[in-house]
Amino acid sequence: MSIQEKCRVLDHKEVAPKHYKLTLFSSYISSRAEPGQFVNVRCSQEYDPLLRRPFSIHRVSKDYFELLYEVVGKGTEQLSKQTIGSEIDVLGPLGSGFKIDGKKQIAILAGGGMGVAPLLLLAETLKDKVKAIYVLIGCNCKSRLLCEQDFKNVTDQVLVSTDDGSYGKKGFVSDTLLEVLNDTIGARNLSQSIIYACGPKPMLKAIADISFQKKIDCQVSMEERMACGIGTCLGCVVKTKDGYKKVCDDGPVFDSKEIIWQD
Amino acid sequence: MSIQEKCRVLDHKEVAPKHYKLTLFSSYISSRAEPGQFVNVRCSQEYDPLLRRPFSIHRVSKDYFELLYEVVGKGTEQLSKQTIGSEIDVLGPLGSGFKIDGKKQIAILAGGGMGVAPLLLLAETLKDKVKAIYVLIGCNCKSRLLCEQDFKNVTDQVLVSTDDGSYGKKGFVSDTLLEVLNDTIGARNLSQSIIYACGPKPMLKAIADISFQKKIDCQVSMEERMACGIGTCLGCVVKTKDGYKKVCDDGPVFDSKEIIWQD
Amino acid sequence: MAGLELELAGIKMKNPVMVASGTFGYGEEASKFVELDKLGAIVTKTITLEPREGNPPPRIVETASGMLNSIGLQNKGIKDFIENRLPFLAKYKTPVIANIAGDSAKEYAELAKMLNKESAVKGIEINISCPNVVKGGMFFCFDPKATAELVRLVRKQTSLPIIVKLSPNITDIAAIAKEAEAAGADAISLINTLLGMAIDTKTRNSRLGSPTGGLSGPAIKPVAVRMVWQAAQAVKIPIIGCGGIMTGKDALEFFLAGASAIQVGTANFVDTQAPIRITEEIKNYLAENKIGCYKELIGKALLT
Amino acid sequence: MAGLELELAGIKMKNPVMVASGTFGYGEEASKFVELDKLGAIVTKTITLEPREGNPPPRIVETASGMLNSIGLQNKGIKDFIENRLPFLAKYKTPVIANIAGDSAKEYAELAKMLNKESAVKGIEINISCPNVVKGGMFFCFDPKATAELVRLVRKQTSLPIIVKLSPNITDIAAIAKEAEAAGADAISLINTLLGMAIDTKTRNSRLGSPTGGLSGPAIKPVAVRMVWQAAQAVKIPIIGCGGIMTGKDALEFFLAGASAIQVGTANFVDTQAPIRITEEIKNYLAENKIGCYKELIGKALLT
Ligand SMILES: Cc1cc2nc3c(=O)[nH]c(=O)nc-3n(C[C@H](O)[C@H](O)[C@H](O)COP(=O)(O)OP(=O)(O)OC[C@H]3O[C@@H](n4cnc5c(N)ncnc54)[C@H](O)[C@@H]3O)c2cc1C
Ligand SMILES: Cc1cc2nc3c(=O)[nH]c(=O)nc-3n(C[C@H](O)[C@H](O)[C@H](O)COP(=O)(O)OP(=O)(O)OC[C@H]3O[C@@H](n4cnc5c(N)ncnc54)[C@H](O)[C@@H]3O)c2cc1C
Ligand SMILES: Cc1cc2nc3c(=O)[nH]c(=O)nc-3n(C[C@H](O)[C@H](O)[C@H](O)COP(=O)(O)O)c2cc1C
Ligand SMILES: Cc1cc2nc3c(=O)[nH]c(=O)nc-3n(C[C@H](O)[C@H](O)[C@H](O)COP(=O)(O)O)c2cc1C
Ligand code: FES
Ligand code: FES
Repeated sequence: MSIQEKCRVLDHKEVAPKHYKLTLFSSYISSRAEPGQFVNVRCSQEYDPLLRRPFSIHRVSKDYFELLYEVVGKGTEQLSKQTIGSEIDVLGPLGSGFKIDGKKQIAILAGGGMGVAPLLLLAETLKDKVKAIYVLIGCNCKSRLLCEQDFKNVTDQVLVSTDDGSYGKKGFVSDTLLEVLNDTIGARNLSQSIIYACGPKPMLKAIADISFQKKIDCQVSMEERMACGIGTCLGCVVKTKDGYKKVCDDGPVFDSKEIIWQD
Repeated sequence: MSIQEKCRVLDHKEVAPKHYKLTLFSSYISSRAEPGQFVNVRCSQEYDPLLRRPFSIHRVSKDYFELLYEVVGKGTEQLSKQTIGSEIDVLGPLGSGFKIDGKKQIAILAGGGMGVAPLLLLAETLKDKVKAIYVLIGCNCKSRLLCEQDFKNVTDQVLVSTDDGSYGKKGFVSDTLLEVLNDTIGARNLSQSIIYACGPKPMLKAIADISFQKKIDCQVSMEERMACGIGTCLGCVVKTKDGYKKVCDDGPVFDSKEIIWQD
Repeated sequence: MAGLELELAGIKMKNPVMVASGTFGYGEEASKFVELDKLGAIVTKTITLEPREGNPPPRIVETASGMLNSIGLQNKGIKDFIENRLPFLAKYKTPVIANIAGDSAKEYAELAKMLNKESAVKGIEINISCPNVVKGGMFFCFDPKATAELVRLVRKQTSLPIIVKLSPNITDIAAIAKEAEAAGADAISLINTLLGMAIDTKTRNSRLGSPTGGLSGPAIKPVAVRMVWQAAQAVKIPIIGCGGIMTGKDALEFFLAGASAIQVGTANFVDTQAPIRITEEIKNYLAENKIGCYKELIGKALLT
Repeated sequence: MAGLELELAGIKMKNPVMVASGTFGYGEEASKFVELDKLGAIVTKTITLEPREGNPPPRIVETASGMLNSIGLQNKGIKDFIENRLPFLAKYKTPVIANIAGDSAKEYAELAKMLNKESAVKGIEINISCPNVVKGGMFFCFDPKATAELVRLVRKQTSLPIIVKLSPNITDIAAIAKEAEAAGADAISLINTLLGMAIDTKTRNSRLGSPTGGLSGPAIKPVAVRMVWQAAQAVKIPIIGCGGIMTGKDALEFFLAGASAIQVGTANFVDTQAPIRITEEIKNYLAENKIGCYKELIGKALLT
């Protein structure tokens, strides 16, 4: 179950240029949140911007949860101005998150850009449940790298790539993924492995392609413009083999084989 | 001449419940501002609220000026959240203010509610120019009384009335005015006297009536909904004996005899 | 709630605050957040004869104080509604109004006939913002005569109250309201969305999956209030006002303009509690102003 | 400015960013803030034959991301314009477009005739959102035939370029655009304000001095872009886009939708530098995207 609740801001800080970590008090949401779920946040009290904005649940504690977000427009701009102690109207936890399959002992988490946001909660949740966790982080350049240390606290296998080579390997997350699958995990272990991916669509598509070729399970967290966030407006659909499905409700996490990848 | 300028917030504090004093840096505006003039302030960066909001120039110093305002809606609400050091987009100084007539040696300043805002600058400007200044302040109740001490620093004759009698005399500013005219100034001195009034329309009308009966000069600062604030949109008109006139441009200060007082 | 009950075109409601078509699904998802029994009525997402896939995404784009949508009547068809959606709604006391659309007057009539048998359905709202394929894609809502014909056909197939939902994208709302009334409509609701467009300057493409979409939200409220007022001067049947209602005060504007009830649309996305909060706010206004019943306000704006 | 010059219906402009009628007076007040020579063109406040008092205040009310106005064509008449306003504008290089309105086609024609002699006037914009007293108060803008007749009459009286300014309060913008074109208009501009209303729940009265007003600002932009696009499909004469333009990006949306130039209205109230800033923002977009001339964008939205 989910709730619409005014959550107090416990902490709010800029963790990188234009990137903020927001800690909100809610025992309801924090006790129910599952990795891959999100909250729909009212960023303004006025009518511009009007709609809520969806953000992945980044991390949870007993009584609070964290969001990690980038300022990209009006909504996130206004959100970034919320001070500690103020209250923010939050709807959550929403959506159907990553499905954890007890049989898969090797988890590969692939995050591009802000896509790392839901993966930290996933990594922390998986920590005691699987044998190995590989975290593949990709971003444009070093200055936009997020959460490296947080992931390192969970696993030794944190592999960073940057588009411009300014840190880690030069290249895309999908390149790193191929390498890991081929060189580290190896063909024998693929059936025990599972990929969890979140990031821009082209990255997800590339990863879905790889998972298809390698016959390895893969779950992707999709993004689409939302209005309601709770499944009533039919605004946030993605094309799947069973027709349009709602990102907010049927997803955001889908089996990569379900999605019809268009350009 | 006037300017559109980003002014830095030097100070911003709540001086009474929901009432704020805002100090803005601008040598341009502060060096040109005349009593009764106003500035048109952009309260939000988004489109809701969209239009600027007009505020009287409350006080000026060499490099900065002050506004005194009450939070009554969206615009003032957002304005009240501006922090020290931030920049606010201001258009000003605007309008035609109080005309100071060297021959009138007795100045009676009558302010109702927020109407005191422009009167402080007027009082401070008149201080060395006239023989006597009477300041008549009216408000609903004691908790909404503004600037009493500021006016007392200019003149000994500060007369407060409250609608509910919780402070000063019980009654309206216009009642106090009649008393002052009859009992203190006296018929002989009326031709040397002038009334400057700012406040809600019913108060201005009552004062205009008194000034008419007593044949005493009276200038009133009018309010009307504004869009441009600079005379282009024809939005802010009041009915005068010469047809509609613009509050932002021809006013806000008018000779009380010019106005056609309607209900 | 005292002072808020009404009977609109024969439909009994405990308050005049309904949820608008397409903004509340068929109630099931929303019921996790909203106490359905507190709503005046639930208007369903538009139902068509056959299932419809809807438009390609993106289907939502935010605009200044509003949003464009191009959902495109995605729904699983009338059979699915009756078999799988209606039973859930039937459990609640709140009246269900089924919103329908078709490509021809005949389709509308067929839908009405099927719904006529469903005791859980208390009224039919006809969405005429739909292209008339028979008339070569011309929209019903642009054509008073076609609208009247449609209403007459539907009237023959059902004894349920018929609400005709008008589009604002027309010159003369009063004329089409009159036609609907004359053809036998029991009420009209307005407004549906304003036709709008938003272009992405990077891709040069529509920011929606379709070229145009429907504009809703606070941005359109002044247009909606005006049209309710114009329609109210023209017809005697009750008017349901809709368009940008976010607060009780907004709702009161519509009552004063001539609406007998209102629908809350986009506001549901911003605040799941919007309809309930709005009902409370109306109640408080009545109490503060010592008004016994909200009906005393209907059409009582002091306008010439 | 390279890449921004244009000749619109024979009027040479250094950039495609004009100021919209009624939001810039006759330039004199605004000239204290805005460098008039940087504007593409100045469209005057509507001028009528005789002076008009305008509507009672309040004339302005803010709405969500927009505003309603009920100024009501307050102006001192054509003689005052020619004698007292035009000489000021004539000092600048920026073309002046005189916006006119009358109660009958004859009045429009008379105005056009008088302006035809004024060398400082480079074009005439016809505001047809005006009631046709001859036809019993029916608005010209609602009636394609009356509009066409009006344009034809005006055409006979002037060799100046004629721009017809369309109202959005109609069903079929393309139809009226075509009529205007056929009748001899050199360009059309759209949109004028949407008819709207706002009611004060305290006084139960209109929040304006008149029952209704015109809605402008960002709230209406999606409707304006859509109508420009529809009109652009229908006519060959250039289209001037207007409605809620606040930024260069907004202007670009209109170009992509099919506008050859744009007008900035309400934005002037929010930012006196809006037209100049918007021009700069367009220039920057062109530079960033390596586009030589803004005209390459006109009508180039990838829409079906
Ligand atoms: C399920 C889900 C989870 C998300 N989790 C996070 C998160 O943890 N952290 C985070 O920073 N962001 C996350 N996002 C994206 C976030 O919702 C958007 O960045 C935010 O809505 C932008 O709002 P804005 O008003 O600042 O930008 P706007 O002014 O609305 O848009 C600015 C730019 O961002 C693009 N954009 C905005 N929203 C989206 C969207 N939903 N999908 C794709 N592009 C968009 C626009 O096209 C535009 O170019 C998530 C989105 C979804 C759907
Ligand atoms: C020349 C001039 C000088 C002013 N000086 C001051 C000042 O020094 N200090 C101060 O606090 N206020 C002053 N005002 C009033 C101030 O402009 C309004 O309070 C402000 O615009 C309200 O904006 P808002 O968005 O907070 O309220 P809104 O949400 O716009 O309105 C809230 C309520 O206030 C009323 N209101 C808003 N604006 C006006 C207005 N212009 N005239 C009358 N009623 C209005 C509305 O009708 C509504 O009931 C002045 C107004 C004018 C015209
Ligand atoms: C996402 C969305 C979907 C809608 N779907 C429908 C629909 O299926 N049928 C219909 O008659 N109206 C539909 N509408 C229109 C609304 O019912 C309502 O008339 C309109 O949005 C104006 O009200 P609002 O501003 O309160 O949203 C939809 C509106 C939105 C925003
Ligand atoms: C205060 C005001 C006055 C206006 N007066 C006129 C006018 O006299 N003649 C006219 O053709 N349009 C007039 N308009 C309409 C504008 O020129 C423009 O078409 C409309 O406002 C939409 O553009 P915007 O959203 O950029 O303001 C006026 C608009 C406003 C806001
Ligand atoms: S956002 Fe409304 S259905 Fe997903
Ligand atoms: S506010 Fe525009 S003329 Fe005064």
